[in-house]
Amino acid sequence: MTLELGKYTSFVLSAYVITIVLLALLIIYVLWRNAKSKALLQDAELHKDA
Amino acid sequence: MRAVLLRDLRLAMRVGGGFGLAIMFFLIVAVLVALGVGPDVALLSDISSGILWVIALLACLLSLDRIFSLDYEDGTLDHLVIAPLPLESVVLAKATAHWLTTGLPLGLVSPLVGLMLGLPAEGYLWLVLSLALGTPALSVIGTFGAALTLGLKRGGLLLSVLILPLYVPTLIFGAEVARRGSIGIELQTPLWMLLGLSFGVVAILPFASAAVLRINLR
Amino acid sequence: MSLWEYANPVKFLNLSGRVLPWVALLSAICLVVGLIWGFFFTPDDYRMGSTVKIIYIHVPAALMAINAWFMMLVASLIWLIRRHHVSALAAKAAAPVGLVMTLIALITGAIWGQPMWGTWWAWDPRLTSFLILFQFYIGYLALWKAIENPDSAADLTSILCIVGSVFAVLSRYAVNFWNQGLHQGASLSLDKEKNVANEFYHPLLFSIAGFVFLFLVLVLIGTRSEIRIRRASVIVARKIR
Amino acid sequence: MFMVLSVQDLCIARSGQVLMTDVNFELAAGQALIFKGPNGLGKTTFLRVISGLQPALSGKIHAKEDSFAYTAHADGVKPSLTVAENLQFWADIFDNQNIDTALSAFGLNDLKSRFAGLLSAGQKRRLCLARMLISNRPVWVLDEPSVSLDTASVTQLEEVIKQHLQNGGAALIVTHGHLDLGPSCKTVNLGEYKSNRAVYGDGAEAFL
Repeated sequence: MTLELGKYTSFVLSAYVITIVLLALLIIYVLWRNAKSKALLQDAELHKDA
Repeated sequence: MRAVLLRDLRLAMRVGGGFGLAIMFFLIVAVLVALGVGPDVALLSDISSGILWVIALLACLLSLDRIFSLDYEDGTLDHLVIAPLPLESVVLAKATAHWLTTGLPLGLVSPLVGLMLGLPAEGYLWLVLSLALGTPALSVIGTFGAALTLGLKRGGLLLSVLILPLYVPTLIFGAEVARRGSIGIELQTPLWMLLGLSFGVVAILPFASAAVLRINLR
Repeated sequence: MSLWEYANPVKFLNLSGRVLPWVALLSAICLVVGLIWGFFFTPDDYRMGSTVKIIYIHVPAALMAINAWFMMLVASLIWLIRRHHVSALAAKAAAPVGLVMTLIALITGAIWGQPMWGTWWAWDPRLTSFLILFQFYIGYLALWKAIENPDSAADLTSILCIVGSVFAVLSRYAVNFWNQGLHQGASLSLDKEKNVANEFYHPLLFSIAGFVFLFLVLVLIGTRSEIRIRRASVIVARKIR
Repeated sequence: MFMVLSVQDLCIARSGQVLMTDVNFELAAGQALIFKGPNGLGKTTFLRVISGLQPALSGKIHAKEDSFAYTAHADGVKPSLTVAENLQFWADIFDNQNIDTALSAFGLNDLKSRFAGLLSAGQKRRLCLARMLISNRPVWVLDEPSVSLDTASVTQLEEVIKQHLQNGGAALIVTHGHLDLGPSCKTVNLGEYKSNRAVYGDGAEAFL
């Protein structure tokens, strides 16, 4: 089925693009925070015995 | 409970300038709105009831962070917690004191400001009534917000961010009563909703505020 | 071995570690299937043309925005009653996800409504209630950031969440009353019940499942990071005394 | 000797930090305890826990309901109210009508109509202590009561506390200065209760 979006193409595409961008930002934020927490914990565990 | 209320009122009279502050704010912002929107009375009169409600709401919001912070800093709040009376009644007394120094005077002065904004004639009664019924809920919700942001550094800003969404139902129903009153159409439903909301909030929220105070004083 | 046993943060870390990859995979599959199927293989709606394709992101996002707050409400109640740290931290982790879901629902709703209503923002009661929900999320996150002591932060945000939920529901009806809906919803109602012809319906199910699993994955990762941060601060605090 | 207060293996924490563990003592009517200890040990938190302002981590405090009157570092005095109004407010709260005895006990009679904001630190402290008398509660919990008091006022304070002990009251006092309250007063060094182990049940414990 050929993809033919008619006159609303710009709306549909913009909606999808914005959603994907926002979701991507959210996922990046969550993963970044996850990595930061891992580093923080390792650092604390390291000094625990020192 | 009565003692807390009387003392707070006396304090408000001596230090906070009592309800003069709220009325001044109400007047000044109304003038600013008129200056901003322009002198076209027809336009002004349409939006006057809604605008008056928003200004009254902001006036309540501004004086919220003083409710607990003074007593918190000088240690009175600790003594009040130990005092024999329940914390809920202290919270209610504080909310009533706030209402008497902001909500009520605003309601009484609003016709004057309504005149300035070209509020239609039959709108005055309903404006005062809706404010008188709605502002207690604003004070009690505000007290809840003040308790939440007790002891926080920039509590004032956070207070408005927390409280504004909670103000939405009261604002909608209150402004709706005032608006319908000003154009003279039937307003039973928003009036009952506003009443129910105010009574519900005044009855239940102080318990949440007291719980929050106990946590914050821990 | 009751469910509460997983409320212990350390056990939760191990369990969520094992479950996480699978849920992530599931979410990816559902999302891809749902969106691709919905985007490429469904016909245009006779009235709305291709904008109907937006439902595959708007409806799931709107659903998740509301259910995220509901999940935070349940987590807050669990924290206040049974004092389980994991549920308080799960509520904290769910908030940003809920916030973004509300944002997506708002933006896609506005874009979708534009052709029908002719303006970008038409104060439609449903969209307005999402705007208010957005403010609730902002307030909730702001309170979490403002308080240092983690335990009292959890208590205060839980109480805010409970009180906020009551007012969110009140606002929902107040907004409905305030404006009986400028334009009737499209053939599809934005709320939970979906009266949609079924060839639209199946891909929608997939994308909803995809969003739900995505929400789960993000909350699990978020909770794990919160637990690690708390654990690090406790170790540091215990050591320097 | 009727026990006014008994504390069993009390553990105290401040924002997730365990300060003291296994604190045990008893207080009989007419007795006073003076607590000494290094700064930062958590003496103030200790008094707040005893007087019920703050929950203890674990352990039990046996005392009659509403039997504590607590005086903190902060005086809790409203500057824009006069001395009499300040005391009258607390008299209404504790519904005990005569504020004159409290005023005369701390020599505040001639300052009655002066705004509390104009008082010196010492006078404010005496006004705050006058609240103790008004609350007519058996157990006084005093946190550094003699701070910013001159020698005359300290003797005045000692007099009032001894009087309170005679008619069956009790007192817990944290002070760095010296207060001689006669025979029925013992000194306790809180330093020995300094916590050396983590206590199960405190919030942070679950994360380890």
